[in-house]
Amino acid sequence: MLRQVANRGLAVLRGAAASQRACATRVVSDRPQQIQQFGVFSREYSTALNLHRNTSDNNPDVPFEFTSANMEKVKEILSHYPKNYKQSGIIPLLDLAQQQNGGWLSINSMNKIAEIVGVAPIRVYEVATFYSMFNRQKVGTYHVMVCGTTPCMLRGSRTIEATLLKHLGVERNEVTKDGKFSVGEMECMGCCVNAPMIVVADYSNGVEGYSYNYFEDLTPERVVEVIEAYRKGEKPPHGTQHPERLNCGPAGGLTTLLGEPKPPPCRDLAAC
Amino acid sequence: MAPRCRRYSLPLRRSSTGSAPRRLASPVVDSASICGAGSGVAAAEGSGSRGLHSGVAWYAGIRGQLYEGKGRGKDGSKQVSESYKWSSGMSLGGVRHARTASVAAVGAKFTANPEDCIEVSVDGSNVTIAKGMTVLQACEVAGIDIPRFCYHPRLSIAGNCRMCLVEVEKTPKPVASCALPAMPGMKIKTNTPLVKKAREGVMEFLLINHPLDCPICDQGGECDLQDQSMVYGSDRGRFIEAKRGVVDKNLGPLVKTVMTRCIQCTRCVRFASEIAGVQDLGVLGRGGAEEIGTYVEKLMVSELSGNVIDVCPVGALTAKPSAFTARSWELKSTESIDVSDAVGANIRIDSRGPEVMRILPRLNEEVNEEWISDKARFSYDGLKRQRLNEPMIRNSEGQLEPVSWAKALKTVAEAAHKVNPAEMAAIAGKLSDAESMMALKDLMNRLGCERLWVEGNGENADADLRSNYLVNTTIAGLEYTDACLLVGTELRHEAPLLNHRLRKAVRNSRAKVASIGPELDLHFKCEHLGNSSDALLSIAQGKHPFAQVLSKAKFPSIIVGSGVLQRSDKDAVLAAVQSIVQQANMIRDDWNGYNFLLLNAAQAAGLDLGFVPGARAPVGDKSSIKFLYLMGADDLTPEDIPADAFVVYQGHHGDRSAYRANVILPGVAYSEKEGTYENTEGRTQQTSPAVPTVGDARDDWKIVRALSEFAGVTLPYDTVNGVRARMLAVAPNLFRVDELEPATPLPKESLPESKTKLESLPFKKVVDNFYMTDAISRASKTMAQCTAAFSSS
Amino acid sequence: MAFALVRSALGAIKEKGLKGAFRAAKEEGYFAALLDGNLANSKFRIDGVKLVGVDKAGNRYYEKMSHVQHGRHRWVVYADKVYNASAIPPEWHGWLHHITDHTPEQLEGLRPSRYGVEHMKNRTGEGEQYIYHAKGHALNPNKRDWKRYEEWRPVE
Amino acid sequence: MAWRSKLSQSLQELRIHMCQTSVASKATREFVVKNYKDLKTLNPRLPILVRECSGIQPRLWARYDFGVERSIALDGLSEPEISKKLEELAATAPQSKTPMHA
Amino acid sequence: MAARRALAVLPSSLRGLSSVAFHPAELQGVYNFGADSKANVIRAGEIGEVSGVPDEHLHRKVLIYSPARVASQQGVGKTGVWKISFESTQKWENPLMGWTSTGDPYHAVGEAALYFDTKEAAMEFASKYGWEYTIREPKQVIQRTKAYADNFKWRGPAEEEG
Repeated sequence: MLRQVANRGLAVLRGAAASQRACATRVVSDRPQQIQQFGVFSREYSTALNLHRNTSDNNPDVPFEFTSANMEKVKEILSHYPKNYKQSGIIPLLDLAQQQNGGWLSINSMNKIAEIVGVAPIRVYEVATFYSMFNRQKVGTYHVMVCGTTPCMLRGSRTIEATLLKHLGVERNEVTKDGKFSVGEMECMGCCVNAPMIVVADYSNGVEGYSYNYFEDLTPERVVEVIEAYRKGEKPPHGTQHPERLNCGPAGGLTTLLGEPKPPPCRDLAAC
Repeated sequence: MAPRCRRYSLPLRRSSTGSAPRRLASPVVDSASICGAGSGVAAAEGSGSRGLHSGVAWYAGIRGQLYEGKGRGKDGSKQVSESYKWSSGMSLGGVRHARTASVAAVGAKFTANPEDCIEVSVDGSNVTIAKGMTVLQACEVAGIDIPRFCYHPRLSIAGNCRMCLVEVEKTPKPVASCALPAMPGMKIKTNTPLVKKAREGVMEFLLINHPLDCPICDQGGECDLQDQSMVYGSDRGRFIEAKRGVVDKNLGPLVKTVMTRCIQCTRCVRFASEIAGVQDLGVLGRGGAEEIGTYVEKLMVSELSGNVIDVCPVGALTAKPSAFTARSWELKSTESIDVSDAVGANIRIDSRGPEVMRILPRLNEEVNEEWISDKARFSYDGLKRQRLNEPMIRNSEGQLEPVSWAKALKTVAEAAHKVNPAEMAAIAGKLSDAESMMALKDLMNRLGCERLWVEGNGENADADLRSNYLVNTTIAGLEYTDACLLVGTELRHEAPLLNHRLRKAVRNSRAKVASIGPELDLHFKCEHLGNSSDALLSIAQGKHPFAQVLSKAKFPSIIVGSGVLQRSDKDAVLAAVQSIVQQANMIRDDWNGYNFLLLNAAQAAGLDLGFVPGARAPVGDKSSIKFLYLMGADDLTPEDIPADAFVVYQGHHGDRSAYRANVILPGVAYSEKEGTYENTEGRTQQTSPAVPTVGDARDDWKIVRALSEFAGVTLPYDTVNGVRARMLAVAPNLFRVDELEPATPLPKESLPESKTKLESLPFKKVVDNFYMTDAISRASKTMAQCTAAFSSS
Repeated sequence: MAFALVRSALGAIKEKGLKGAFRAAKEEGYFAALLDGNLANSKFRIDGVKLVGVDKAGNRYYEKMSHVQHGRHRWVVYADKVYNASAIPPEWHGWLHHITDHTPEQLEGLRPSRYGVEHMKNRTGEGEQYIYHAKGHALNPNKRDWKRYEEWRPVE
Repeated sequence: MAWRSKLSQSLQELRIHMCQTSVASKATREFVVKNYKDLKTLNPRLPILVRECSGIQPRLWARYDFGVERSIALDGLSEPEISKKLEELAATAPQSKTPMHA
Repeated sequence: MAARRALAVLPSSLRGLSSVAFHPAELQGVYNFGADSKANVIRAGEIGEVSGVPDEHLHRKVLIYSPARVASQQGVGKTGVWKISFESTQKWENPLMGWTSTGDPYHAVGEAALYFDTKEAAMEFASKYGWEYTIREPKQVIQRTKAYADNFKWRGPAEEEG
């Protein structure tokens, strides 16, 4: 009994230590030494720190401006809301800024949005840190997110992720050397029928060419193919990757409901 | 019924049935007594100096002799109908026609019309509450204390800690009482097993990530989480996973953060955005990773930032200057008054032995609610530095050397007699109490000197009508204004608590505020109309668009800063202000929107006591002064003081003027004396001594009294009650402690016309550095750190 | 003491005769006790005595594991003639009082490195400078000032 | 009314105590409303301290040189009578006491 | 009666003090001052006089107040009591050990012991001992109606610019 407890405690400690190590190594290598030590504070279940640390590509001196085309979109977005409730547009604006900025939000992009909607910057930071879809660190041109929620996990999402990481030679949330790919984790995206699945956010063509595609029914081999296709600049067919499946229908044709279903028992209405 | 401001259902005027003079003493005194020379206090001496048994009898006696005895009953109702102006209807406590449910233990009170009340049942007993109150407030009115973390009476409701769960009949689950409006007939249960179990569950979750560091936590002993875990906490946890750790934030030299202790109640976030008006703090991240922070490295720049320490229910935010110095249970607390500005915030001085360990705010809805400025809270370490602790005389070599009291006083008396009374002057400092000013005024008058003034008021102050130099709207009343013009004042630096009230008005009722004067971010929307008297003139002439805003407003107000007193065209500025007041109809029976904001604690009492130059005093040219008595006055530059003048410095800190002094008489600081102060709205309040004074220092009025004996003009009082009796003969309102004696404005026809012409001068800053304004804060290391940290922003 | 011993020995001889008294003393182990004493053991090196160690002050620590009275198997011979029990450093104190069976050398690794001061024996009575004075005592050269405020001094 | 302009020659300070609302102080209030402007214009440097305190007896206080003070209760007096009393106070200024050292 | 007898043996100087009137108006109905026939009624200041308290402490100035809630805590459990404070500041750091010394025998009494349920009880106690008291009324909290829904309330249309 006592030994069980002790073992359990040790396992917890080991787990914590391991996650700390993982976090520490997750830190992008071009950060200064002083920043690296903060890596250990980040938690395994959080995508990033809830703090801003100046880096060479993300600091208040790196300017951010919406392009004129996007400025039109900003105006369009804000026209949905009353003039004194412009802060309702924070999320769409963050999304727009993220697309324009190559998949992540720099500190100045958030400040710019705060300025546009007329709130204090901290109100924008709150939103950006709350939603895991907003990346506050640099991501690859193709940001690959693996679903890690139960159905996908049961259908092998761990293997998919491991394959991806091994194939790209990166850790989770790390960007490949060529800057093309990064792998992250997402919560359930509602494709449990076709689990396991990934999402590829494509920032290669700015806001206009932005796509956010699901790839479902993956196998380790198929996921590598998808990635390689992206690397070549192709657009692999999104949706289910199962050769015999159409959308979310059953593979290889129907297995049930082959004939006219038996009608429910019903009393003779005419007799009433 | 009295007219009411509908929105808040507060009467704006005292109802006509109940405002007979509040105190009526029985005997009518023989009123023909013309007091002889030097016996202005003859009436007081009779009972006052009896001393020993005098307690209440003395008070009653004085009252009986000086307060009239007529006007009770039939007369009373008549006189009120003829009451010729506004009386302090805005004071929150003086509300009539309100059903107040007051509970001894809680002291919770509310105001509402009887028809706006509903009845709910709390634990089986019925209570009447105002419509729209929450279940938690209903319980509070019933005298039941509901545990809570996120709910704070002065902040918006967040409803995220879930500690205040109660059971309401016919609801399937326990409900968060802070967020649920009470409905008529609701049956609330607060002590059922279900409630206890629910709260225990919440507590267990809260304690999951809360560290067990109470023994080294500064909040230990006065921690809401600690106290509530005594009732709802378990002695062991079921959580075996690793606890989380959170990076501490740097919020500046005042607030220490230990963010791992944070339970995410978000009170500090709400305080920062709703009260302080600095949008710096936020809730970052989500789920288990949620934390409070600033995201970017940023100090919290607010004059009220220290209050987040009080607001925090755990030890996540504690006071940096008093970190690890004392535990709450070893402190002796003394309820006193803050003197760092003219608002007179109610404070509690916590001391250990002879040392002040910290200062906390004390509830007073009418003055400071529950907030105090950072200067009030943290400048106490200045009380321990640079203290004058023995009398000193400048010897023949020009060195100051310690001497006995007798010798020092004798030297001063001799020097005073060597000069012509016309060449004498006395200045009372910013922190002087009314008693010492009274004594000094009497002494100087008896010596023939009429040249007296209080620092900040200047030599030309007009002390005639109280309504001309007070915040007539009252501090609490400023919340109800809907258009306000600031003239020559940096409100945020001059009176942070008043700024907060005005901010409330802007937030709650979208009041429009405009400012003429030095530009400063007041942390709310304020239109800056430039810094010159031209803008003032154009409003006064009705040309400026803001003049329309003011005249359209229901409760317009104007706040004139005391920097105006330093201007050469002071009268013209005030005349322009008067015409704005006139045009916007600011002075009505139910509202007085004219406010003059004083800067220092001593100013109002000084003006009330007539601590101003007498009719035939020489004014202006300082070079003729041969004998200068400085009672804690440090604002004079050495150039202002003639080289051949004999300077007496009586004070508690070796500040600027002490270096110039010929004689130094050590006095006591506000934490060491029982002194009367009047705040800028005219409310009389008293400090209580919390700690002993240092060295050989003496009460200020006692020093003056002793000096009078050496000078051969012995003052006729030798107890503090004696001085107060004398004050009663000069400014009787200073006798009404904790009360506000409203000042009645005179109609414009009764005011003399100004002959000076308005010059096109900018309004000057009066507060260069908020953190260092007086001798105490200038001696404080904490305030020096604040200056260094916040000066850039 | 010695006189009392001689007197009781004479008394025994008188009572039991020389031979009887000698036999009784032997049976009761008196002679063994004489030899067993620390003094004799350490001064004359009778068999089985082991010098365990010498501390910094030169005090020598001995042990004899057989043929000793219980509880008397460890002892110290002080370096000083005028000795004082406080001369024993804490690390040897544990060994000497059977708190531990390890000598300080063996426990070296447990010694805290960041804090702790060198042992010093009690020097009371050895001179003025060794008298203890309370923190605020007038004779304490490092007399602590309890004044909780700092007075102003004119700086010309 | 010539005495009015000479007020600051005999007085150093004038204090008027009264209640904000009471009947007894009504005449004093009237006195202040009617005469303050005149008095102040004629004696711009004379502090005329109008001090209100609920329930207090109306009273006129005059302070002369060297801290000598006199006071007159005003209840029951009419406004012209108060004026008269003030004149009396101004007229009966005590013999200016020379400083003892001069 | 016992109190009377004890008083009789006091030196006349002390007894003389009792003739000084002490008539808190609030107590008029309760005590009949100066009526010797009602000897069992405790006269104001009488307890102090017979208790052998030194003269200088007989007529102490005290403050009767009800301590405010600590601003840093929300619970009201400690409020509502009335205390007698002697406003004693006769304290210093003992020069030998740095502990706090006091020259005031009442210092700890007021701090630790004198709690009352009501103001009247405190006043009665103080007057029995002949202390010269001042009363400071506690400040009350005012409950203002507020609602969770206020956070999401429509704040009205935008103000016109300009």
